[in-house]
Amino acid sequence: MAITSENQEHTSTGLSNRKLLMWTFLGSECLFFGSLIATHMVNRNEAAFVHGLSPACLLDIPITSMSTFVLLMSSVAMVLAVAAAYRFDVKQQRLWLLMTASLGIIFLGFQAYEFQTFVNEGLTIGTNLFGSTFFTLTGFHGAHVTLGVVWIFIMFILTYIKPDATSNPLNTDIAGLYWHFVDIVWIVIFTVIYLIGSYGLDCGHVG
Amino acid sequence: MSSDHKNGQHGASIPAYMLVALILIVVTALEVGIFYLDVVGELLVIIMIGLSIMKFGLVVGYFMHLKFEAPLFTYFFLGGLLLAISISLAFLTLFTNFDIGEPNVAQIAPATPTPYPTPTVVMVPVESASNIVSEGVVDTLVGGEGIFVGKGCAGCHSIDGLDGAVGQVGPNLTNIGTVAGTRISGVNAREYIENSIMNPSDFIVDGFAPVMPELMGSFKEGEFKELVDYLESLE
Amino acid sequence: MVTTTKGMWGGVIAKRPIAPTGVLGWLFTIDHKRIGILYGVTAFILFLLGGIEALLIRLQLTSANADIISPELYNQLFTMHGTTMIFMVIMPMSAAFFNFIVPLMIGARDVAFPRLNAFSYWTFLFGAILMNVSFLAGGAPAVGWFAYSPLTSIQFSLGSGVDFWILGLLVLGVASLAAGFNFIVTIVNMRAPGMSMMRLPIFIWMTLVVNFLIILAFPIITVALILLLFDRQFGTTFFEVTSGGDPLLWQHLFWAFGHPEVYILILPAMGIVSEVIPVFSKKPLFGYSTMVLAGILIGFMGWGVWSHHMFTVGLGPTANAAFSLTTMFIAVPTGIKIFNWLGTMWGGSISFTTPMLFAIGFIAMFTIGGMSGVMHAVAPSDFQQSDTYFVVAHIHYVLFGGALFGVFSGIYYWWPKITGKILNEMLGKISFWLFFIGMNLTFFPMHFVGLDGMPRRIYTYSEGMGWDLWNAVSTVGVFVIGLGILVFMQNVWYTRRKGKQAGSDPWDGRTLEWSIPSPPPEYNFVEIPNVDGRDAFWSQKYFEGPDGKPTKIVEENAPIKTHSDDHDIHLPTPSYYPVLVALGVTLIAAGLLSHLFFSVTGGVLTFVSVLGWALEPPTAPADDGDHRAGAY
Amino acid sequence: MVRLPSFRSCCIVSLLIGVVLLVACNSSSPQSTFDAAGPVAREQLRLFWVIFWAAMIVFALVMAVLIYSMIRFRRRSVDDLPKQVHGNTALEVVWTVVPIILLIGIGIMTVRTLFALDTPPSSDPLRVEVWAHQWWFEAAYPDYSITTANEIYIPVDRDVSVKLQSTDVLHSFWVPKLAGKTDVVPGRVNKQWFRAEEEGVFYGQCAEFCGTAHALMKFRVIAVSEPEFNLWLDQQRLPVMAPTDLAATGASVFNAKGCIVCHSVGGPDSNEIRESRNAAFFAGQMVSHGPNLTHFGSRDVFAGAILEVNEENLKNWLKDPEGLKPGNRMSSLAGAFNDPALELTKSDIDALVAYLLSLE
Repeated sequence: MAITSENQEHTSTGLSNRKLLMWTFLGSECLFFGSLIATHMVNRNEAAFVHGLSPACLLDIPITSMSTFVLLMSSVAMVLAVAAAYRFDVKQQRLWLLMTASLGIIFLGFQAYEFQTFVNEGLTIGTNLFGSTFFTLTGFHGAHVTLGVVWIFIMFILTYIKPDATSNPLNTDIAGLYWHFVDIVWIVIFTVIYLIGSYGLDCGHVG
Repeated sequence: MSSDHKNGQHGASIPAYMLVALILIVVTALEVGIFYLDVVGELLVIIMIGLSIMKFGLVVGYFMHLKFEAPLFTYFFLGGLLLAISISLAFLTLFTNFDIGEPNVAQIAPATPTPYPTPTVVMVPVESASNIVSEGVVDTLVGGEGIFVGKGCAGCHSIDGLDGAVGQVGPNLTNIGTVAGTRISGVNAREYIENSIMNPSDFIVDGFAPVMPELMGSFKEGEFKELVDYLESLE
Repeated sequence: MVTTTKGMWGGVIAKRPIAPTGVLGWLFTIDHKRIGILYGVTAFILFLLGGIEALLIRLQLTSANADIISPELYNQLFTMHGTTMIFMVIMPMSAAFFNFIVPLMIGARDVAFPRLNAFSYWTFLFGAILMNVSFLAGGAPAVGWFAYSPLTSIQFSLGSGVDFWILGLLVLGVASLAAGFNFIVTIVNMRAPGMSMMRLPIFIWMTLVVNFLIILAFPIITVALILLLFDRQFGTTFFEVTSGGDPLLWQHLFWAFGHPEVYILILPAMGIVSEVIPVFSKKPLFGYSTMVLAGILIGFMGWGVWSHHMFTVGLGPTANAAFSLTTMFIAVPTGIKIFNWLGTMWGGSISFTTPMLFAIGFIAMFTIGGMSGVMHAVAPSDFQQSDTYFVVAHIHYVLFGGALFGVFSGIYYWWPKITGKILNEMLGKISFWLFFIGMNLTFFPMHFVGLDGMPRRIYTYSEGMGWDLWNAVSTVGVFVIGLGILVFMQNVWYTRRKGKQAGSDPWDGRTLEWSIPSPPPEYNFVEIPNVDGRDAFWSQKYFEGPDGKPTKIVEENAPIKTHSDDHDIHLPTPSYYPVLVALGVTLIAAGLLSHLFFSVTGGVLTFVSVLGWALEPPTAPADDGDHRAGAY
Repeated sequence: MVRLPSFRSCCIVSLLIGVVLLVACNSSSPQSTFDAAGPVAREQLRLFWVIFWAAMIVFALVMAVLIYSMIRFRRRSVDDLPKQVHGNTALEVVWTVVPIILLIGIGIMTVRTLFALDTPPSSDPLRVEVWAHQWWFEAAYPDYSITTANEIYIPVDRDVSVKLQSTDVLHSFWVPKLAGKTDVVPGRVNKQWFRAEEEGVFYGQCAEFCGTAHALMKFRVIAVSEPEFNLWLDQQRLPVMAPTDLAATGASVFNAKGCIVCHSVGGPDSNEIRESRNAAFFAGQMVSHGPNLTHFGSRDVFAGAILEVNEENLKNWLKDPEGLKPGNRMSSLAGAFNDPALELTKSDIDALVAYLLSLE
């Protein structure tokens, strides 16, 4: 989404247009990820795991727990950045924005590592249905994280070079909403794919 | 800039955020612990969903300030969320519970491909009619040549000097006995010929369509060997 | 890097277009009225294109064993006809009205995000072009407008037609989504003081519901299209049976979007009709609250019925029964709407102007479409009707007799407001009757051939099937419709040259858009009006006595304020960025079809333009020059 | 202006005339849904009529009120300002509740019919397996080891249970006079049942768009008496006779030009063959084969039931299959139509036709 900067002095509900837009957008995004997750769930049949590559033997829960932890921490950093922005504490705001973006990059690093491991094990996006749904779903989540990292990083830079554009706390607030949303999508993905997804499956012996 | 943010106090306090963060970490740890200890059995799914809803709610409510904001935001977001959940559940139900009788055949498909016995020359039910083609038409040809023409190979492959063997669908086999040995290093001519009849789709020569039928089911005793002998002799 | 780039486009390369004129004025406009006109004109051109496709289809079907167009072309034509009419005609026609009318009706100077609005339009235009380029690039898609898998897989649809379809729809989806967010925020947040939700004109309510449906339904089709694209291009197997995928997943995803989409198409027309009927009956809308509730209910229930498009795929009796029942009960709020329109007319003082004729035609035709809809809802009966011309008849009664009649009602109704001149009534009535007769001639016989066993989407049929007569009649009918369109275009041409000036309030309207000059000034309202009830403008003109009879308030008759005091109105300034981002997004898609170079270029263009957009203030500072006084 | 309503009512009247025509016009159509020849189609038709008349009553009511309002409440003078009625709660409740009651009635009938028609009443129906291909239907009788194409023989007055499978894209199996359609979905096994209560030839057609030649994917269900059906079964199980004379030449052409790659002539496919073909399909092997031609000469129609089996049609077909059925697999895949070296000469075609017609 574009970082729109239309500001209305007065609205019927007293709520900010941009914030309302962001929440509506997030409601819409629920359907986007909902459909992807539904696709993953309906394909959780044995045919999804042909060629012996099943989630049970591929998913690495400890590593993913780490990356989940990192993403949760980035959310905490983001919340502190927003709080700093509302206090007009630019130094704190910069610190926590940078922290958020960095933690996001670390999360993406985990994801890249995971993808690489899967490919080495022989699971690509075309190997079987599990590969198809896994890479598509987590890939689109990763794309959202990437977009968020870019957004937040640009905001971090702008605090130096164009302070008037970032002095409005609402800008940070809205970026934060997006970032937290990406986080809660991961909470769902972590549960549905990782914790529940491999439940009841043997490693690699199907069909 | 908007009037509703003028007062600065927005959402919870810093200590409250820290408390939420702590709870989130503990819950995640709890999830992983439950996953590995494997003590809850069937309840796992329900517990996991419950815990993740809790995390979800904490992030949305505190980090995204929904708890402190105008209810309109909640309605808009929750509307999308509930709709997404309902549709996902409907999908799950439709794909699992409402199959009538017969299972999805895709699910019972064998993991390894079974050879596809072509309908072409297989004559299972009518014993008396066996091999009418080769008997009735090409009775002048015997042995490997007879099998080659009788099985319809000649429809696709040409062999110079063999009547009827003019097909252009597959490669010319006039010198197959020589050529076959050169195609894959470490595979001699006989192995190559045998394998390419057994698994035609694995041995498609560049520029030809993968249309050669599987014939193994149709050979009578000795016919396969006879055919391979014949082809190998074409040097 | 960011610093230098920003410096460059901030100041050097592109000075902000403060008051562009001519073509550039339209290219960089962010005025909701201009964007509305752009939407309408573009959609009308695409309507002609879709109409020509329909004409060719009908010509081929005139008689048995006809050989006018090849089966390959026929299959492309009906696919593109459906896709065009749904995504590139009816939706943008509605969007044209959303754009032009919504801010006027709620007493706002513009939509909430004017630049996002411009972005929506350009994305829609580029998406429509991308989709139609497929005709020139080796063949349009030939898979039907709902593109059932696995016919769309690379194995069965070799050319790039399906890829054009996927990417075109994705781009169009971006346009619809952006517009959807914009209008929701506009309606919720930009209302004039005093205009509470329950005082909103019913058209605004329907717009709100439609845009909620858009933002909630389009993500689903987006996912479906992405999965299909991945299947075709990156070797995934979502819909590949041979690798455990399931083609039914496509159908479920498509119709989970597709059924709400049906209401996205029809609800705006219902909203227009709900505005037109009260005005020409001189009565307020009957049962306003139930109309609102019924609209919301239709929008809500529309989510629970999608599998009625799939009764024959073998879901089993339980699922079929469930979806039969949910579908039937949508007839209840729909019926409420029809009865309330009748209630509005009852006891009124009805004048049969062209917009009113279209509105009444809408009621009659939509009722027929609704009736056949209930027949489809009954699954056992639908087993015979599904995928036949009976369904084709149904969809056209709903979308032509319904949605398009509503749209034309709106065109005739708001034309004076949009252009300042009133469309010729005589030509208007001729075109209405040609539409009405042509439409019934074309589509009513389709009920017969459908029940006589003619499947849809067949390019030929043999003699002796009993379908010849009615197919010939249908083809005659389509020419009558074509004549109606020509008369409409003649009317537009005539009105442009010789039409009479409309004045601000030619119909004695009830809503706020009639309180300002026609065409409206760029800032719409000199003073944002204060609203103290429903039918905000009517109540300024009429005083309702204790017996319910209105009395005209003399001297207060819609005073048109002079333009002298508009100097303090600050409007958002035109911008380059919306059209650039739209171009970038389309390039990304076009690159996937041709060469990745274009995708990368598009990506960079999008990124840079979004950044520029974000850093650009909505309104250029006043010292950049005087803001456009009048001329722009 | 005043004349408009009467013009409109003319239109309405013509619509009603149309409805009468709807009832009257259908008997000549071989795929008419109004001419049910079995219990399934009849039940579906019965339900259709119930809703049809319910809808007609509601429609007539709406139209009556509409037209009455248009005439009675037309504007008579510019100053004619009516009473501003904003609504009527009682009335609105009535027109909400009455449709609900009506729909509950229809809903109950719908659900009952759905479950009643789900399975055949007979415990021993004739089993037929139908495989849909682009663009023809293959029919097999698993209990009799018979394979045929484009036509399905059934005994009259016996339940027929059809198992529907597809080897490529979606199709839909539809014999309007016997039963509503059921889609044929690759990856799924769908079922349908019907019973013919009279002898005759019932036309069927694929109803789900399936590609270029979708319009030409037809088939026939031929209901015959029990003895006749048994005769047909016996005949289909006859061993293949060696061809003679011209037909023998045709047989050699059949082999030499590669027809045999896709068409079986050695006997009907056994259940094992079909099952392994099924398994191979789901294992990802591209299956491209044509109709089993073992008893081709005994069939009435071919090429997706668009042509009668006779010498002239066969010759035309072999000369130019693409012209008769655009897009068909044979003209795009078979060597005889793509490879100059395998091109069929006129004498080849004569011989092939003789051979094909000899396969009885």
